[in-house]
Amino acid sequence: AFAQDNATCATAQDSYTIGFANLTEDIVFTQLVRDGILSAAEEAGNVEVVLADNRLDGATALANADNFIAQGVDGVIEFQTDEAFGNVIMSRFRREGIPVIAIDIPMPGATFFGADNYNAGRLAGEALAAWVNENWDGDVDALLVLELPQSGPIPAARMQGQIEGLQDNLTVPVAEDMIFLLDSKNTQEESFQVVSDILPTIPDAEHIVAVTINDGTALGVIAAAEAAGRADQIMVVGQGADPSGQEAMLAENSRYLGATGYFAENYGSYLIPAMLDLLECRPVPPAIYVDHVFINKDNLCEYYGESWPDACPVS
Amino acid sequence: MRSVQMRSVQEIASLVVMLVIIVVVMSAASPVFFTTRNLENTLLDITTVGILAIFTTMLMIGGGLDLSIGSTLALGGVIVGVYQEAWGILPAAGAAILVCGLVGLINGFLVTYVGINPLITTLGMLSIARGVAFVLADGLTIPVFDLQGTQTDAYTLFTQFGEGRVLGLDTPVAVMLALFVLALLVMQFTPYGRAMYAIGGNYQASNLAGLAVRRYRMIAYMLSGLSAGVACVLLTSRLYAADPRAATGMELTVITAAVLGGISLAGGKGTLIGTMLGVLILSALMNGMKLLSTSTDAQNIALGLVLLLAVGLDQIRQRNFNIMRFLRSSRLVPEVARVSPAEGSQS
Amino acid sequence: MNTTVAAERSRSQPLRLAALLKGERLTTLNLFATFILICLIFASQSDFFLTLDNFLNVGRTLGVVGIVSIGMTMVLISGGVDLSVGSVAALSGVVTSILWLQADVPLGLATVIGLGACVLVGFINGFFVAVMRINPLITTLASFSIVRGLAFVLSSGQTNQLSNPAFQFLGRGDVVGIPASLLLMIALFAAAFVVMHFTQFGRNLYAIGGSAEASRLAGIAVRRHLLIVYTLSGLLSGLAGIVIASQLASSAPRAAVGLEFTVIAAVVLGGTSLSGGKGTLIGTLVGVFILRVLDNGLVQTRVSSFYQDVVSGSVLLLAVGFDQIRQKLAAAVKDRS
Amino acid sequence: MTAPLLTMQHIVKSFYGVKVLDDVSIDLFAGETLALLGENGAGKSTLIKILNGDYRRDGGEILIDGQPVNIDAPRDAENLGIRMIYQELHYAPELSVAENLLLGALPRRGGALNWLIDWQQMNRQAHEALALLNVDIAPTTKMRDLSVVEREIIEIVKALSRQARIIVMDEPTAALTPPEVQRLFGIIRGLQARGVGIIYISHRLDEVFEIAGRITVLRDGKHVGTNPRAEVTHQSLVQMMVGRSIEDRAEVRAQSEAITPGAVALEVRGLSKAGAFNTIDLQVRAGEIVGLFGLLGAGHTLLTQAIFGAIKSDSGTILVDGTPARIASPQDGQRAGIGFVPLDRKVNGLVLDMSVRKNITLSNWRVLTRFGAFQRGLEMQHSRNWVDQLGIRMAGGIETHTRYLSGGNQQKVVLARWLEANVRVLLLNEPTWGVDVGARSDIYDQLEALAAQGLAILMVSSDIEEVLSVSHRILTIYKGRLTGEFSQSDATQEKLLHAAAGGQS
Ligand SMILES: Nc1ncnc2c1ncn2[C@@H]1O[C@H](COP(=O)(O)OP(=O)(O)OP(=O)(O)O)[C@@H](O)[C@H]1O
Ligand SMILES: Nc1ncnc2c1ncn2[C@@H]1O[C@H](COP(=O)(O)OP(=O)(O)OP(=O)(O)O)[C@@H](O)[C@H]1O
Ligand SMILES: [Mg+2]
Ligand SMILES: [Mg+2]
Repeated sequence: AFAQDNATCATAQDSYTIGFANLTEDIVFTQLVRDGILSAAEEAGNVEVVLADNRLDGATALANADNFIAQGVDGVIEFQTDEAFGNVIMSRFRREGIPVIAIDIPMPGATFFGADNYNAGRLAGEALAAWVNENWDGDVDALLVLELPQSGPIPAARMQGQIEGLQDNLTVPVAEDMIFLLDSKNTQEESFQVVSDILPTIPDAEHIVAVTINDGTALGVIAAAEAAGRADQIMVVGQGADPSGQEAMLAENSRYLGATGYFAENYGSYLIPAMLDLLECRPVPPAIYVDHVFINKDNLCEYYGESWPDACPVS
Repeated sequence: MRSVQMRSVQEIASLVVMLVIIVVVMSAASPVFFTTRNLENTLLDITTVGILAIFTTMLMIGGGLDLSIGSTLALGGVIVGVYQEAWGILPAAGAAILVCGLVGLINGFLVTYVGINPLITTLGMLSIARGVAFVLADGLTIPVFDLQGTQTDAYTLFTQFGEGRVLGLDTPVAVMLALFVLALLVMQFTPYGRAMYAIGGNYQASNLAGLAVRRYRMIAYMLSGLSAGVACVLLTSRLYAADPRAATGMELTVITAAVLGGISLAGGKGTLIGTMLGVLILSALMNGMKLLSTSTDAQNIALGLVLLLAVGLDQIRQRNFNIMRFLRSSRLVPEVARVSPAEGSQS
Repeated sequence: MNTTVAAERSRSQPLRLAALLKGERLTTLNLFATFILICLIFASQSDFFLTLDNFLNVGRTLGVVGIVSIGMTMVLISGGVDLSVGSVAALSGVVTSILWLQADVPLGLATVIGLGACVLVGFINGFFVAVMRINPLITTLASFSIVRGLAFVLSSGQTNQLSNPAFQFLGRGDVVGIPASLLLMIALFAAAFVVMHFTQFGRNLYAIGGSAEASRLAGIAVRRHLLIVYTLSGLLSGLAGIVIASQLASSAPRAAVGLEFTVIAAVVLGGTSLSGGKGTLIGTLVGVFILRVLDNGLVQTRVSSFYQDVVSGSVLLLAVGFDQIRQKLAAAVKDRS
Repeated sequence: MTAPLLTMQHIVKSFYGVKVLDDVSIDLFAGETLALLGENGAGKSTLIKILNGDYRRDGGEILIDGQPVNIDAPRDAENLGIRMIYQELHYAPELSVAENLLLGALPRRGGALNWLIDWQQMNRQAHEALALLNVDIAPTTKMRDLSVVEREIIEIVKALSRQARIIVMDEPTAALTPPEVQRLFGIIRGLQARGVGIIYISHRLDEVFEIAGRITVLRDGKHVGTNPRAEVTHQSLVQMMVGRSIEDRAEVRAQSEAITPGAVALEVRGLSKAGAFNTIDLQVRAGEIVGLFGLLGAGHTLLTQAIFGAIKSDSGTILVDGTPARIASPQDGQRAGIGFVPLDRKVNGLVLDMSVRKNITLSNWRVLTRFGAFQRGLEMQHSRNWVDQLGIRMAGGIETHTRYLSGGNQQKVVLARWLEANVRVLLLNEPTWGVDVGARSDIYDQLEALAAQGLAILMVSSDIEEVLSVSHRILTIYKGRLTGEFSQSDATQEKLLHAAAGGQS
């Protein structure tokens, strides 16, 4: 069964042009996705990638879609900001018979690829709960939730997963009024600032945990705790496991327990072949999920060994 | 003087030249650039910025400034989204336009009657409107469809704002052009336009000439808000969704286009044609760079450079900046001997 | 010799009241009252607001906006504006970390070069404004865009770790219990205060902002003054960028996004005029405190971040609007005298 | 014979290809006052701005003590001991009077570095400088809080207080009353005695005759001639400047006495504003020109502003044509049929970057529009009419921006605007500030003619000659109260000054 409703299957060509519209070019996660796609395309040999930046904006995504069509792309990998825009964007591609793979945000009629954000979140929450149960006897005084409320449902699902993963597995769930929802605005500084602001209000809390929207935000939390002299009272998990997060996990006495790995850099190696399958009429499942793994300093070498030659002796 | 009339013609001419250069370069670099399809897309894509730019230009000519248009637009969209079921889609759209107008009116009131600086007023409003949009939408993007299937006709009509065609043009493009022509006529031929130039040119003198300066200014702010309302309806209809994040930072794009087109921040100067050329130059540049898969960073850098280049060349053309004079006066070029400073001859 | 005699003679009692009502000193006083009021409100809502811990926290997180606002105050007084401060702050961190991590430049030297890059950007801003006579808003809007782009290009968009205890001292360390960045900020404020109020250079800036023409005709080297002011603003923004990097022990090209608006809001809140020639550093300092405490209190009282935008926008409008109305009243009192 | 203190030789200057100075040469000896005369736009200010390094000359040479010098910027002129009193005011509004006086050269103290400002010294120096002209303004007052006239005085004090070899005064007396002018002349004589050379520009010929040793006349950017004072007469100077002779005011006055004023057009009853003026009662009849004369700060300017609605008054009634008018804003004033020609035409009167046509029609759009749009032809016709009637002259026709008009013509544009707005009452503030003899005579003729057509005119002026020669009736004001009323035939300089200084008439 083909995932594409309408896509008339192109007769096999020597080479293809594939459009990739990125969520934003501003953050590490999406930069890794882009780089992964580019290198996978190079590997495939017969694929040329046309790039666009959706700038976290629906109107821009729509304009980029129109642009792709004008450029006569054969297929599109669409990473955009909200399901609500899916219909209108897909209607364009459907009219042209262009096959689409949607990253992270499902779009009607597109093959879905990506994170299962909720479950990815859960992984981190569960790992954090396990650590707390083991090291702090399951006792948590405060939970800091560094969310990104302006950026819509993807981050929201990640956060919800983390919170529920934690709460469901703690011996004693954190009391509702000791859960602090903080807006990280997706920057390390803002995360530093809000956590700095909240710490004085929980002077007696000795066991503080934080779940965060990405590595940068997690690092902001740790920096704030360090600056307030309360680093040993906090433990943080995050989402992404990008290089800066990995470096932080490896540090001695790290307060960064780990992060759910999205392997953004590997997206390309799934996406490009899948797109070729679509274009050349091979069967493709309607949804491809990334296998998430909670990355911490114990298993880091297994996944990212070559990035950290000092920490990971070649076995 | 003859030279004065020439100035604005020259200014427009140099913008046209700039646009042509960009178009030629981009067409050479990308085969897609100069295709009907791409040009149509680009035109559709600039409608939001274009509509906002028209009214921003009128406001700026009158000596005002509005940083809150992007937020206001988002707020309007959210109102459409949130109240589409309760009020019906068309009344909700009407309400959105009114609310945007009201936001503009409040800006105008604070600037003209309370006397708060426009930058601060609209900066505060930028924050407030965006915040309210997020609160109303609860941070979510709201689909704008006929979910219940009870107002099919109304939704069909609503959809036409964004997707329909009028006189062979996409409706948003047609609306933008219509507003542009209307604004052009207003600025050239009506007392309102004349008042904007007069007030921006010399507020005090206009007041003493008996013009209702405050009322005119307030209207300009209100129109700026209303234009955000119109733009938000077109956009929401086109996207089938309302996003509290919409148009973030768009005020800067709009002001950049206006300034590129020769609008003075001090008011009293500039033309709508210049602004539109500014919008076209920016979008041709951005669209071309997109087609060439240029990174966002490079696009930002190019944007800044083009802005500086345009304004800098204009300065040099007007001989406000003379390199020889600069070198001489910065003592980098030798000069005739000086007489030693005079001894004071007065106690 | 007694210069006040004439003043006494020509100024009647109500006039003096009007002068008091109208004065900048009162704007600052007013602002200070606003600050106290905000503090009282938050203190009544949160038991932790008035704790030493929180004071130190506020002090620690004040530096970035504070340092940049010094330069911005001077730029605004000289009749200009600098929108590029946020981008420049990001640049200093990025350049420093790149040099240190990728080119093996010693961290101290890397920091100096990072600051040097910001000084250069400031100088270029100044060149375009003062020498090419391009509107400062346009100039710095352009460099805002260009420099942010450069920061991304140089860093390839990556966040870089800068874990080095000496480097982190500036952002996190303290001297006899007082945060180092706060001390730095206060020292800079004090220095700038002396410059603005007690030196020819500072008074010239007021004159230039008040009337560039009058200043030029009085033989003041307007161009040089503007060059220096923008360069200084670049340097201070760069320094703020270093404080950020030091606090976070990392540098990111996205650092300090939107900083320009926060800083301008603080400075204008402090009574500095956007049309130049008017303003005080004391006012700016209070403005910086108000904005920081507002954020701090809103987070502590657990107001949702969507409402935070609404509240801070409203406070800005109320504070400035109230001051406007007060000045109008003062003018009315003067008229009645 | 010693070389002249200053020589400017063969100076040439063009703006946008239009030659405004064409081979002009002047010299100035130590201890003399050289008057520079010429119509508006003759190039006087341009010449001295070149001397001050403010404009760059296209050709020619400047020599001081016979040696060529390079003046590229005002700073260079400053270093050479050249001081300017500009026609336009330039000041930093938020700084104190003292700081403005010593702008760019504040006294300093503080050890080896010497970079702290010595405030005491500064205020002392400022105080001394102010005392020089007997000016009663505290050095610590902010410039912003002074009136326009006070600012003008500070501008003069500024130039006088600095060590100078050459002082250039571009219409310094425009804002001054006769006693103040005399004080200024006293200072000028003192400076001459010390060997300072002075270039004096004025449109008031009586002043020129009083103070100047030699007189240079420019016309259309060309040097017409330089003569010792003794060798010229009033008539011959005017002839040199304007190229025609100007009728004697006295004759005009004799004719106009025949006019009998009509009904009361403007009546002011008990108008008060605290600190400005007190229970003012006055009437102006249709066809009448009433002069309002007062010294600095007497309240006459504020009074006209209050009548027009530009400022609020505390109490009192204003009647136009016998009907009470509620006037709280300039719009109200205009609607009531009052026109207002403000003090500073460039700042308050004109939109400088708009055409003559648009400035003329600025206050009266209703009759020019149909269906909300301007009737281009009609507007053109209306504005042309006034250009012809008032003799407004400009190089580029009616679409010229008013920025490029000479002062006199700018003033006529402001007049034309109110006439186009069809007002019943015209309030004039210093209608001939900075206006040359020819244009001034034109303006007087126009005022006479307008009055003859039934306009009521209330004119504030500090030029006592003007008040005496133009008004049918004269009111004096002192400290906010009217102190005297004189018919045209009664009034003399002495009586007016006496009443305006508070003495009972
Ligand atoms: N900056 C300028 N740009 C263009 N034209 C100028 C400029 N300055 C002066 N002019 C023109 O040069 C001519 C001479 O002007 P100037 O100001 O020297 O006259 P003036 O003799 O001082 O007249 P007034 O008695 O009115 O002061 C005028 O035609 C004026 O319009
Ligand atoms: N009522 C009208 N009917 C037809 N054409 C008109 C009318 N009014 C103006 N125009 C034309 O519009 C153009 C611009 O008009 P307008 O004179 O108002 O502006 P402008 O020439 O730019 O003036 P300025 O230089 O003072 O700003 C002119 O070419 C004129 O011929
Ligand atoms: Mg002149
Ligand atoms: Mg002159």
